[in-house]
Amino acid sequence: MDFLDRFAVPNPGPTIYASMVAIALTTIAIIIGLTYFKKWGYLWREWLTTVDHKRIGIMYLISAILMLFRGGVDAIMMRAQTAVPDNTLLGAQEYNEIFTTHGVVMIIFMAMAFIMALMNFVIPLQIGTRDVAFPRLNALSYWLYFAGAMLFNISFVVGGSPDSGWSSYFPLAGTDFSESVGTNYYMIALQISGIGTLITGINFITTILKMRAPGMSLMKMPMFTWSALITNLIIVFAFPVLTVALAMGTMDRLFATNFFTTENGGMDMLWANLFWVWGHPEVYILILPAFGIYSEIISTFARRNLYGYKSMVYSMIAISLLSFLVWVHHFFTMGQGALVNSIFSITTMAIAVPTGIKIFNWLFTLRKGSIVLTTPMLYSLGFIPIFTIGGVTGVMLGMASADYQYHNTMFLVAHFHLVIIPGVVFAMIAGLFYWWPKMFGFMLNERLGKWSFWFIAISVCLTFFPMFISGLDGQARRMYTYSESTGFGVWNMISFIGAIGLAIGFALIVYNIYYSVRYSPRNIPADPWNARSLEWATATPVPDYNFAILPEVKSTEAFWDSKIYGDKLFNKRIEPIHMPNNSGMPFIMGIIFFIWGFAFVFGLWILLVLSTIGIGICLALRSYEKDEGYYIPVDEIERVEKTGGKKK
Amino acid sequence: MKLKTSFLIGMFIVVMVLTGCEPLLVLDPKGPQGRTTANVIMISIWTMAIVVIVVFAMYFYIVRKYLASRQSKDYVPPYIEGSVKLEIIWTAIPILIVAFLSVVTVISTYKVESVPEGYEEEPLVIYASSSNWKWHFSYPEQDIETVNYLFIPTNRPIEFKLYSFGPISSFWIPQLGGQKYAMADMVNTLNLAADVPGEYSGRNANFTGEGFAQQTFNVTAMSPKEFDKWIRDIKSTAETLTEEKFDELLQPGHLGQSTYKGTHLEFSPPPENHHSKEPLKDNQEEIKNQKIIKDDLSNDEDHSNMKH
Amino acid sequence: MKELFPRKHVYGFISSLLLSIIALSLYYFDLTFQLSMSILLITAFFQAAIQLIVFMHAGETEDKKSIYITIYYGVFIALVTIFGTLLALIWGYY
Amino acid sequence: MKVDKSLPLEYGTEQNRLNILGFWVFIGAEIALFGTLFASYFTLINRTGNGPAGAEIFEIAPVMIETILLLTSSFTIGLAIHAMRMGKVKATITFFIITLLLGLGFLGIEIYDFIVFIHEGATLQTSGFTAILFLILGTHGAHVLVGIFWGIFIISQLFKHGLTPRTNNKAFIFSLYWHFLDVVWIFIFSFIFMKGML
Repeated sequence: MDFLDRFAVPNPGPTIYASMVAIALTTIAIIIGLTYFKKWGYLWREWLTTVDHKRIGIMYLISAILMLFRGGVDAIMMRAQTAVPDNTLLGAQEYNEIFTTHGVVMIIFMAMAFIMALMNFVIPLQIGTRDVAFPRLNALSYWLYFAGAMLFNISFVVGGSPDSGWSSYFPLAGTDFSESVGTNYYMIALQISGIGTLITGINFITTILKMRAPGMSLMKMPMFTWSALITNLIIVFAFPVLTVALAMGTMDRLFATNFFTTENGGMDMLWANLFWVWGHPEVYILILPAFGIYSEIISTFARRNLYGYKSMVYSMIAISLLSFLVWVHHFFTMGQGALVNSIFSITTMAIAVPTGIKIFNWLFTLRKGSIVLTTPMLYSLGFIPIFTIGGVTGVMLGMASADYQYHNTMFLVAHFHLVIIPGVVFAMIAGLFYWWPKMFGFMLNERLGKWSFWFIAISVCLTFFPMFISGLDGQARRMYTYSESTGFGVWNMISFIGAIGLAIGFALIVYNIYYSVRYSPRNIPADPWNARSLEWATATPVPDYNFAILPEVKSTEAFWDSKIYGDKLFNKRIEPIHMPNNSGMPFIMGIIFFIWGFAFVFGLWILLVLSTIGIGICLALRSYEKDEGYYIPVDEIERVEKTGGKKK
Repeated sequence: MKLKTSFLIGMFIVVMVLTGCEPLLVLDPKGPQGRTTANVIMISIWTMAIVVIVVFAMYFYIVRKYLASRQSKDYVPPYIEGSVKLEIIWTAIPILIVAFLSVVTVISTYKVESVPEGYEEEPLVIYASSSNWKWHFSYPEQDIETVNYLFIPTNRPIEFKLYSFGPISSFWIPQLGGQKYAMADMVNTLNLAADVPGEYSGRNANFTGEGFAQQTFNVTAMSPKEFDKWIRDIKSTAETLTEEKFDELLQPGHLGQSTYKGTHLEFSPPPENHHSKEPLKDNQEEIKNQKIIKDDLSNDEDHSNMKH
Repeated sequence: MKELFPRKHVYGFISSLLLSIIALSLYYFDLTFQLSMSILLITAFFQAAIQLIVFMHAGETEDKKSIYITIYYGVFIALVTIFGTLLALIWGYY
Repeated sequence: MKVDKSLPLEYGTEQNRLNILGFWVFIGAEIALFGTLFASYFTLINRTGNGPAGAEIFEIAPVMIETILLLTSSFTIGLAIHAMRMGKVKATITFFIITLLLGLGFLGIEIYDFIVFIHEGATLQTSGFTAILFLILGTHGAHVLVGIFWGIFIISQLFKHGLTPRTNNKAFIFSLYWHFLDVVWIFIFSFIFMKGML
């Protein structure tokens, strides 16, 4: 029994038992469902072994939405706990676990996955190619992400959740102050999904640099592709930093090294430093694709070309470089003195300049346009004002002397939520509505979509504006409760009400998906929004090979020009198309990585060695495997093209 | 437009609250450093308010005017590449704003990092150390120590020496000035001063685990005369802080306020001088020796604990 | 024309050996710390350049630009990380 | 598979060209990885706690041998690629084997070095400095170890299939990896060992 004791949750409560039951029931339901409907083979052939970027994108999307609800439930519980003074709904320990997992899940497993979903689905279509550069690695990326996400999520019911904040500052996250395996989960799960993200980065850079349609020079790429290229560049250079930091943290916790300890020459500040060397670029990894999405949507629904294309590109490049020069602003208060803080204040505020350029370019894209208020456009229009408020408070936070007062307060919490929610979450929802017809062949309901927008937009303001005030009134973040005399009660109550509104908004989106699956008409055209870029030039649903003939591009808006000026996109003849074979290897590696991570978390060394060997064997098998893919013959392509993309 | 109204109401509330319906702690400073920061904050709020107003005005004007529903059916939006002139304008103006704020930031950062201006007197040194989840305040000059409360004289600069017996904590008295981290392997210096007598709240602002929410302390600023009287009272009434007592205080948990004669600095010296870049050999030796002594002491502690 | 004798490689190898010997010889000379560090920096970056250009053929394809941008970006990030970290964690405290 | 005859075999197919560019991007990521390790090393360099400092444990002889072994192996893998481009399978395989043997020699001396460190009281757990020292050397050593396994796979495939676009591509990418490890070692040698011993 001693062996099993380690898997017990140290602070079990009703929420944990409830989730144990829920997880067990869901698993059983899924297994029974798959068996009853005889879908195991379908699941394996069409999804688990797929290397198709579109399907991988959809799997990312489903995971991201699941994680959104995990993180969202955490958020509601936090707001409920702090809604009134001296609340006892949650204990301190529970609250600490919840805000930690909320942060990690939302950033790493929700927002990142959502971005990956849209990038995976859209980028190859947008640059007019048939797949990414390394389709199998792409599948591996997804399964590594999924293994990391699952590993992180089981911490809730096996062994205990991490509880030292999403930034996991040492020595609090060290073994002296965090004895449970929670922080091990954090270190290992982030490591595994981080490797997946890094591989995606390499994959997409290569794809975008080498596989664009003929004629599409870099300066003729759609803006979302540009943003994806730069995002992946940041990923490739920022994630190794996280890898190193997590490796050190893991060694500190499991091998008793002294990287971040407070004795024997360890340096706790080094963790904070390395975490934010990665952490700040990470913010831009999240926001830049969102900027790309807004550029696409705003120009589509303003029925105009994107204003200032070149300055949009240059400003993103500037942001990508500056994003690596500002990280110290996350710990201005660590004592490094006025000179260092002044330097990093200035670099921080400098980011406002390229960001401002983008805002004005969007405004001028709207100007002289003909604005159609569809759901994706509403989200994009809602983004501009709310993000502006989030952004200007960012400049305020960048001022070191003032930051000494904002740091670690609800003011900061308000700022980054007002940047990330309109910046990233709105973009993801907008992108979801916008590309949904391309993904699934029907539209999401517009009426429900607009309702969800108004709920979310108003509730975001309601939830986070009061935090500016309570922050300036001295409410520190991460406090599980506060006394009545502080006077924070009213502001937190407003936040709680806003949080309920947000929950309703997100529930409406889910209801919308359900409703549209059932009732939405299926006979939609391939280009339902009258859009401008190449992903709309192919049939809906998109055939496996994306384009029967690779398009030829002459301008930044090749598809639009083909509609308006009659430029011909597809000039060549249909030839047999080379496709990669499906492979179970990425999925199997994902499972082995999950076991590897689990063994690492609990220090099960034999299992760890075995799974490491397993990973090595997988890599060796891959090296020896001779897989040349297959060709789709011309007559089959022609048959598919005639039926408008529908398979068989 | 719902959006517009909700924003206007939101902005209205923010502005109303900030401008003083009810003073927020950070904007109601009681000392020179806090006043500097509050001024910086107000400068930045007003500057940013201008930016927000300009962007919002343009935004609402453009969105209203160019809605498809307000235009004729055959309106075809023109193709416009961009305008170098306009783009230069909206690059240059933000640069100017950022430059202005940078100057404000640099000046004020140096200001709050040093002894407050116009305070000529020798600063009162107080060692503020955090442990889970308490604050210990040692007054080496007066040779007394308090737990979870702080008495300071007004109109005299206070030099806080911050360090921690556990996780990274952040020492923060919103009405007197900004915060700074207290960490286990080094000592940070924070210069504050109070010029208005009164009671202020202080807390640890950096998450330190389970008891973090209640890791607060009270600050009472009083005239130097009263302060001296308080010191004398304590000297005559408080018990002496022994090493055993201090170890007891360090145990994780919450404590009320308490006062002692003597400080813990003698038997548990603060982690100073850990940051020398290239410590000279003798210096290193010295540190090593100190460590050995410390280790011996901690061994002794272990023995004494076992006796208990 | 392809030639049998790998002249470029041999030159590269000899020069990298020479650079290593220069770096190693610093151990036996009693130069100032600054001077030694400058020599080390120069020899190290020259060696890296030799590997990149002579051995790794960084510039032989149409992707030359992408490759160099990646490397420069990586070096930029590495230097920023190193000096920024030292600035924030060591030099800032004086 | 379309093979473009005008280019060396390793660039012969579209997928090959993608692989090579992708690997260059990966090397970019590796630069950031080692950059971070160096940043941490320089930060922790004086944080020796109760353990020894670098100057007390570094020895010049093993470092010198390691440097020469790795430099030579970088040269021989270059020769392997040269031979490969001339279509000489046997020479390619021979140079590959020499490279891996040199790599093994390097690893052997590095392990010896580690044992010496531990004997002198510098274990992984001793101090912040020794932890980062072992981490940075260990990361590089682990890369060499992975390289040796990888190299063995490639040699066996060269035996089996000879010089094809596929095997050449793998061999070329391996050579990039190996040269890069040499570059990293040069920095470790210069800024950890030489700087520490000055």
